[in-house]
Amino acid sequence: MFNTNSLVYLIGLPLFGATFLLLAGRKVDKWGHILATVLSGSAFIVGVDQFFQMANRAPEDRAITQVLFSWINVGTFNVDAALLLDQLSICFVLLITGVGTLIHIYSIAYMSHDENRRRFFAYLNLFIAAMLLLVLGNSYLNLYVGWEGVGLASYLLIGFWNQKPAYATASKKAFIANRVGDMGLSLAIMIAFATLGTVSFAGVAEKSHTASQGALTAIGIMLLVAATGKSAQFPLQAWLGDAMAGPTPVSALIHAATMVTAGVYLIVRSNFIFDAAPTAQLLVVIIGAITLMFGAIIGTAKDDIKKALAASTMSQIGYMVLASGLGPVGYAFAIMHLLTHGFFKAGMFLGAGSVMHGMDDEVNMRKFGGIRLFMPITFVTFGLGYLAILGVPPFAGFYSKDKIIETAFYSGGIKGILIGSVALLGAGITAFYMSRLMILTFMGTPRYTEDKNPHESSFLILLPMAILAIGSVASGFLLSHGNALVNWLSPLFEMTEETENEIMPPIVISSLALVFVAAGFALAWKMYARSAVSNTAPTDVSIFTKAARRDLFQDDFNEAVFMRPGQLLTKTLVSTDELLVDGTVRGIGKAAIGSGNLLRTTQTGFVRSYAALILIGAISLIAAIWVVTQ
Amino acid sequence: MNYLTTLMLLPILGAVLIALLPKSQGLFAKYAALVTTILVAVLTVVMAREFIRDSTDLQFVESYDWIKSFGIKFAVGIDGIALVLILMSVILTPIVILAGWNESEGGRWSVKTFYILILILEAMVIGVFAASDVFLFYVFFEAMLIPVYFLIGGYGSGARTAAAVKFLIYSLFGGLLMLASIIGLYVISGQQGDHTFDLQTLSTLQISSTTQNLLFLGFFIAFAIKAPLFPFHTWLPDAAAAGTPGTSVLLLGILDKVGTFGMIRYCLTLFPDATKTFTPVIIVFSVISILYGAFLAIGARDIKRLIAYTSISHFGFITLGIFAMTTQGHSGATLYMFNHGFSTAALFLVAGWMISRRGSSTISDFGGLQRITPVMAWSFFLAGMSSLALPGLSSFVSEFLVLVGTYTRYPAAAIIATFGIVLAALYILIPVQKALHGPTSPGNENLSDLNLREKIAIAPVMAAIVFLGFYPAPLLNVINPIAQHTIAQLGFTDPVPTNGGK
Amino acid sequence: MTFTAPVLSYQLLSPILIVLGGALIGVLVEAFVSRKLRPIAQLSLTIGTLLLALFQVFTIRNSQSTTAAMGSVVIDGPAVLMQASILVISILAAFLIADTENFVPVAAAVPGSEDERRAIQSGQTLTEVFPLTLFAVSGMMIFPIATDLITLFVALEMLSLPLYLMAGLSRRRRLLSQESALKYFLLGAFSSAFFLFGAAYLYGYSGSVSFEGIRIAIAGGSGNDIILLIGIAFLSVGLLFKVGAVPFHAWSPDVYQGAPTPVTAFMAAATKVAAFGAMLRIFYTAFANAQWQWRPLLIVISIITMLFGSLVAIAQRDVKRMLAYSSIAHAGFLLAGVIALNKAGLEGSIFYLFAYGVATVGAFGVVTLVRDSTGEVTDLNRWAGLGKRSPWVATIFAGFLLAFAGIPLTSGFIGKFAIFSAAYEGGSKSIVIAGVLSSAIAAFFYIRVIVLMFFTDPQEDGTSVVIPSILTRATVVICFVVTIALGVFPSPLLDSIKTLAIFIR
Amino acid sequence: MNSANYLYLSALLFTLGAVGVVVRRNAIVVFMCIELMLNAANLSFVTFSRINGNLDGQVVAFFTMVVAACEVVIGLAIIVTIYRSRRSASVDDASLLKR
Repeated sequence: MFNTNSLVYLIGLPLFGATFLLLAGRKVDKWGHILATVLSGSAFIVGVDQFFQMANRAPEDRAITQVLFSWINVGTFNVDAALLLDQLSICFVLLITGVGTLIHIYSIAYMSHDENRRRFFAYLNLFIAAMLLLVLGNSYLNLYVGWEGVGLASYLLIGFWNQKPAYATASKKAFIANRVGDMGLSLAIMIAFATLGTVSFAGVAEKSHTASQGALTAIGIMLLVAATGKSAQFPLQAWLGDAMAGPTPVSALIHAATMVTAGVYLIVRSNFIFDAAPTAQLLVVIIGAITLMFGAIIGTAKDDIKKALAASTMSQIGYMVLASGLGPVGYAFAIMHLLTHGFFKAGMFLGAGSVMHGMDDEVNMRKFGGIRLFMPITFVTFGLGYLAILGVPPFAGFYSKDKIIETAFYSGGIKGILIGSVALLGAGITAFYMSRLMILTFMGTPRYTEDKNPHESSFLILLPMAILAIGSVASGFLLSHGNALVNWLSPLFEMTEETENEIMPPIVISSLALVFVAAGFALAWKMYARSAVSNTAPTDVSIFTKAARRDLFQDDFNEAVFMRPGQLLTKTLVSTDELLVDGTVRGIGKAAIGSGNLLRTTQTGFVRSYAALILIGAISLIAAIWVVTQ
Repeated sequence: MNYLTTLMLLPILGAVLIALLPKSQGLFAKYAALVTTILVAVLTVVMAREFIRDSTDLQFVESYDWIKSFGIKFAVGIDGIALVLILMSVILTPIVILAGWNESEGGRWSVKTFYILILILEAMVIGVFAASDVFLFYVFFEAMLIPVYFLIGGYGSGARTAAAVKFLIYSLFGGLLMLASIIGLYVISGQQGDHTFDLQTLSTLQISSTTQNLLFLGFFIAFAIKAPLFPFHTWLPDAAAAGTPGTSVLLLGILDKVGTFGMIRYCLTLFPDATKTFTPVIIVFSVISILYGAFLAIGARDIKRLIAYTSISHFGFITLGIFAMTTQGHSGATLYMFNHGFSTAALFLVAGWMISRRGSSTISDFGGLQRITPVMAWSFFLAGMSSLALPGLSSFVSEFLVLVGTYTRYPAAAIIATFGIVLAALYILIPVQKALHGPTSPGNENLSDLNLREKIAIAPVMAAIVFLGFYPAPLLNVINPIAQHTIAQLGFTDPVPTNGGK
Repeated sequence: MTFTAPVLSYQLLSPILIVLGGALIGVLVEAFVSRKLRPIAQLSLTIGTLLLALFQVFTIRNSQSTTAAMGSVVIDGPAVLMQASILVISILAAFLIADTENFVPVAAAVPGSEDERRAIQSGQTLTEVFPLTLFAVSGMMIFPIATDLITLFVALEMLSLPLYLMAGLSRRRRLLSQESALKYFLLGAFSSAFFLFGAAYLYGYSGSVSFEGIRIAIAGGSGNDIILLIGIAFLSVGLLFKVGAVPFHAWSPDVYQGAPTPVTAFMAAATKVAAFGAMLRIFYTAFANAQWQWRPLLIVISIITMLFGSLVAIAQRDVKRMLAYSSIAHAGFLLAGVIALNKAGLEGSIFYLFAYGVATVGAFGVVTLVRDSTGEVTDLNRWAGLGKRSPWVATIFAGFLLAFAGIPLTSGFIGKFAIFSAAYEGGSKSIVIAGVLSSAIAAFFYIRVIVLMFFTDPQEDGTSVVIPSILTRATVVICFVVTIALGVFPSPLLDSIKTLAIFIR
Repeated sequence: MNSANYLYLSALLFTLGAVGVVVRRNAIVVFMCIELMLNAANLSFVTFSRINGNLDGQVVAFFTMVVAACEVVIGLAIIVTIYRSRRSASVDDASLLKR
């Protein structure tokens, strides 16, 4: 049905949708969203077809590349517009188109009351297209296009309701933070070209052995910077929380399931660089570890349900980044967690959306409570996702997260123990804040005001949630059954048979993890189920809570270190330009006029002074000549 | 067929025709000007199709004696770079006329005068890019100023007179420095053979290094003022803010390119050694311009000034690319000139429409336009995106080429310059947020959206921006050969992959 | 050089003789022709004479002779070119002078006195100005071709004395006019005293009054250098005074302003040609071998002159004064041609002199047109908005200003280029730098005037542009056309200059 | 007698004249000073003619006298008109044109 150049359709269909919907204008408001959904769906079908074709091929020739045209060709800098579909990218293709389509469906109902629904779907399609380009590009430069494309889409979607100044600011913040990351990416590409003379994945992979340690480390670090920007990793994490300004489906798709995981993709895709640059790899691990704690801690204090989920996303991606820093063994697990997380986090976001829908867009969990009675389905689906993220066997999270913790411990030495325990602790905290969220929202007694009447959402909203819930239950098992995913991906990585230094058997680790999770749950239960919860955030709280509520002062830090000095610098330069640079020019002009006025005073009007002038002139001529001749 | 002279004569004829019209025939003058410029554009495209891509020497060469006793010839001929720039100019001019359909009214003088000036300017611009005789180039370079001067001073707004004078004085000063250098060249050519201004001949002169440096400076400062490069830029914001949007497009989009074009065509060709001497300094100033312009743009309150400052930053990139002395940098820089022409045109035209509707050019006076005038807002947004070099839009290709090309030779400069892309995001998104987003601020409620004429005017620009973003090959194929040639002439070869010194 | 048969070749001298004759007839006309007919008679006489002389010059254009007047004048290419330029400029200026509006009816009458009023009422007009012009022209024609000190001195006085008088003939602002006459006369006489004294010392040094003799003496190097140098210095004072170089410039602004505008036009343009003609000949032939002594000095003077003229011009509020200072600046540029001391320098100077002269006449011609009830308006501020009132006049004036500023496609640019490239070739780069700088400064005030005319709204103060008389209009238009033509197609003139411009000894 | 002395004399007279022009106010006197300078020049011409032993210098002297005479005519005419309209022959009064 499709041949290889159907790779173009993958991107082409949603891209067409976006362009068409944007250009067509209000005329197509009636059916625009349907078109968008259909296009995204068909992209998914193409993806599935590709998957089966690929599965039927021998592992070594599963990857297919399709050159569209020569994009930039200057001297030795030759970049084709080419697509690469291999075991790694197919995973993403399926995730993006699959979850994407579900969220299209969800949005049809969710955005039904919004007058700009057409534009919303146009953006969604634009995002799908850009994201697919990101994962399908066969060179860093092609990836870069998708990379900024998704940034653009996320900017547009976060700012979808930009008539609210705060939202507009949030979108801008996201774009800027991403741009900082992009800087890293472009620098990485420049270094790669300058040192290796190529920017295609294949080319770099092949040449990476010839390159010096330093160069590779530099590239690696720059790629990491890029990843931190896109995946909201420390220190560029600040934008993600505000990004929740966007409509909930957006948060589900872009800021939970797909875009924010692009950083992980980039690192895994660049495995050949990181494998050869231990320093960079170590940095990856550290960043991941920091972020997973960072997110987890913030998560414990958020009352805004979406922000809580966002914090959790941050932390979960921390897990993935950490894993991807653990070398060949880690990559697969990172991807696995990425996929499972895609299911359950998206599911939970949609659930949150459904709740908000039922509570006329209330987001403060303290104003929820006991909603399970009114929204059973939402409750169940959300609950499954909840169990998954906690890592309760046999739900999805259990397989993926445990593997990561395991690998962390096994990565050896102090480092292993350190990051292992961080991951472990993270799991505990995750359990705490997720239970807190669960309890505050669905359990206990209602705390919302009378005028609200919680009600279950419509079918179109529930369907995607249900499907994702199934994913949150099953995906983990399926992916890890007989190391399915690991074997699937292994041809891409140089599996080094590293010494399994089992400081403790896997079973111990798993049970340890469960203990931590249980502890976290217990604490949450004690704090929020056993004791009454006020519907306003208590102010008499520990400094830690305050810090967590303020996102560990991330914004304050950025303001103090970047914004204010930046504004100051701008002001200074503006005045410098006015006074110094332009001033000099004007000064010269004034000087000329002034000297003119001064000199014209020699023109006294008296004949005798003129005569004197002539006389002096004559005398000085004589004098001068005399000097010259002497 | 003598394409180039025809191209120059056509606008002149149009100008004469319009001049013969009675004052009352304003509308007819507009159509006449539009038709003429479109004809010129078409003819240029026809010429471009005959252009032989892979040859690096001048094509469509014509040469007539002009002032024999000084060895001055009316000699024209174009290489890939000139072709691209002429294309840009002749395509933008009709768009400007169409977009600024009513700019010509309410000036100091009649409507037809406006179009006479525009047409004369177009002829001069074609001449300045096509000239292959240094003296002829200089004549166009200077004469070009006069129409612009009257366009700004006669049809502009605000402190138009002061701005016009500032522009003229600045440029004249630069021009005179260049004249001194040209005289120097002329005399030296006389000492080493017949007096001549033929570019090729002059480039073979043996010039002592000190003289060469001085002559180089004469040319370079003139071009740096035109381009404009920090610290010679302060005329630009005033002029751009005072001129009509159309004038400003011609000014930033086309005229300023003469500066960067001159650097390639004259500074590099005539003074290879001096070029090498000064390259480090120029690199530094380019980088400064990039960041400096960006910061000023961030700090700007007036939307026209903002765009002007962004251009300063962009010209920093262009000079950086030129003096990086790599194929990528060179091609990138040339492509950048073309793309900058279009993205700035888009930005300025839309800004002009916003201003004329709102009656103010202060960014903070706008607000929530996206809801009232979606098409206009979108056009502005897209133009802005291309100005911040969003991948997939034309300016990305050029900007990235410049950066890559620079990195291979001057890593430090490239790294610093890269900060420019973050600043770019700021200086575009800040006005976007203030003007397009947020609640509809008072005074904007009933602004009208773009009408058909304006849509027709902006559509090709947008199309070009997007198309060339995905498929720049048509231009690059024309630019690459000459770029490689120039680099080779200067005795440079692209750095080979270093493997990081392993 | 050998003196052969002591004869005058009238053919070669005919242009001068014609002009002189015309002048004398003019005197007779003054005496005998009726008052009614006088103006037209004088005008036609003058124009006729000048045209005839011009024709004669044309006929002798290729002849060369050092013996035309027993070695006291030389006829060669430069001579022909200078005389031709002077004649052309004089014709144009004569058209302006023909507009007797500008002249006092009775020069002798006391300003504001009864008989002046009567004179005006009786509608009598002053016509002496025509013979005076012709006398001055004849002096100017001899000045650049003189080859001995006597002729040089006589010619100098011949061209000066009539001008002294003409400066005082303005109908309005009589006091200023007379004052300018007085200043011009006293300072002129003062400087010519220096000139003469210098001449005496040159004679003393060389034992000959002929340039050739002086040249040989200098080449021989015998004799007392100090005497020679005093000679050169003082002679130069006289010449530099005439061209208005700093510090001998002081007279020009006052005289330019006070004199009747047509006269100003005439002397600004024609005198410069004559004076520089003489200067070029002397310094290129007689003093050439002493260049190491005088060149540095002239370089300094030239630079000072350029900068001074340009700077002070910025500060002027009166059109005529501004033009005066700009002419000082141009004197500086022209000196560069003298300093160049090569063929290119000579060619450039001749071209520049002609181009500048034409543009100057045109510019002052425009000045005569801008008037109010009390006569010419020279206050710059009242020129505001001229572009609105009468776009054509404003455009033409702008054209002249751009030519002065040396913008391409005007004659001024070609001139500047020619002169500066010659100077550069002559090895004085400093001049080129200074020239470029002062040109930038100069541009500043030319542009200011253009701004005033075009970008400033007129205030209603009765300033208006009179419909020019056919002659004035002709002058202005011709000058404008020539100015542009020389900017676009200078080749014909440049080529003929190239072939002709060789000093013969 | 050493003819150089005549030169010194003429130089002295010239200087006197020049200084006179600068210091005296009355137009007539100023003019006379100029005449003095001219004649100083004449003196040196004659002297040089003596030294050089040819007559050119003396010829010049005659010419100078004639020219000087013409100058007197013109000069007095101008000075008289000025005097009539201003009732003063002081050159300092004629200073309306300045700057």
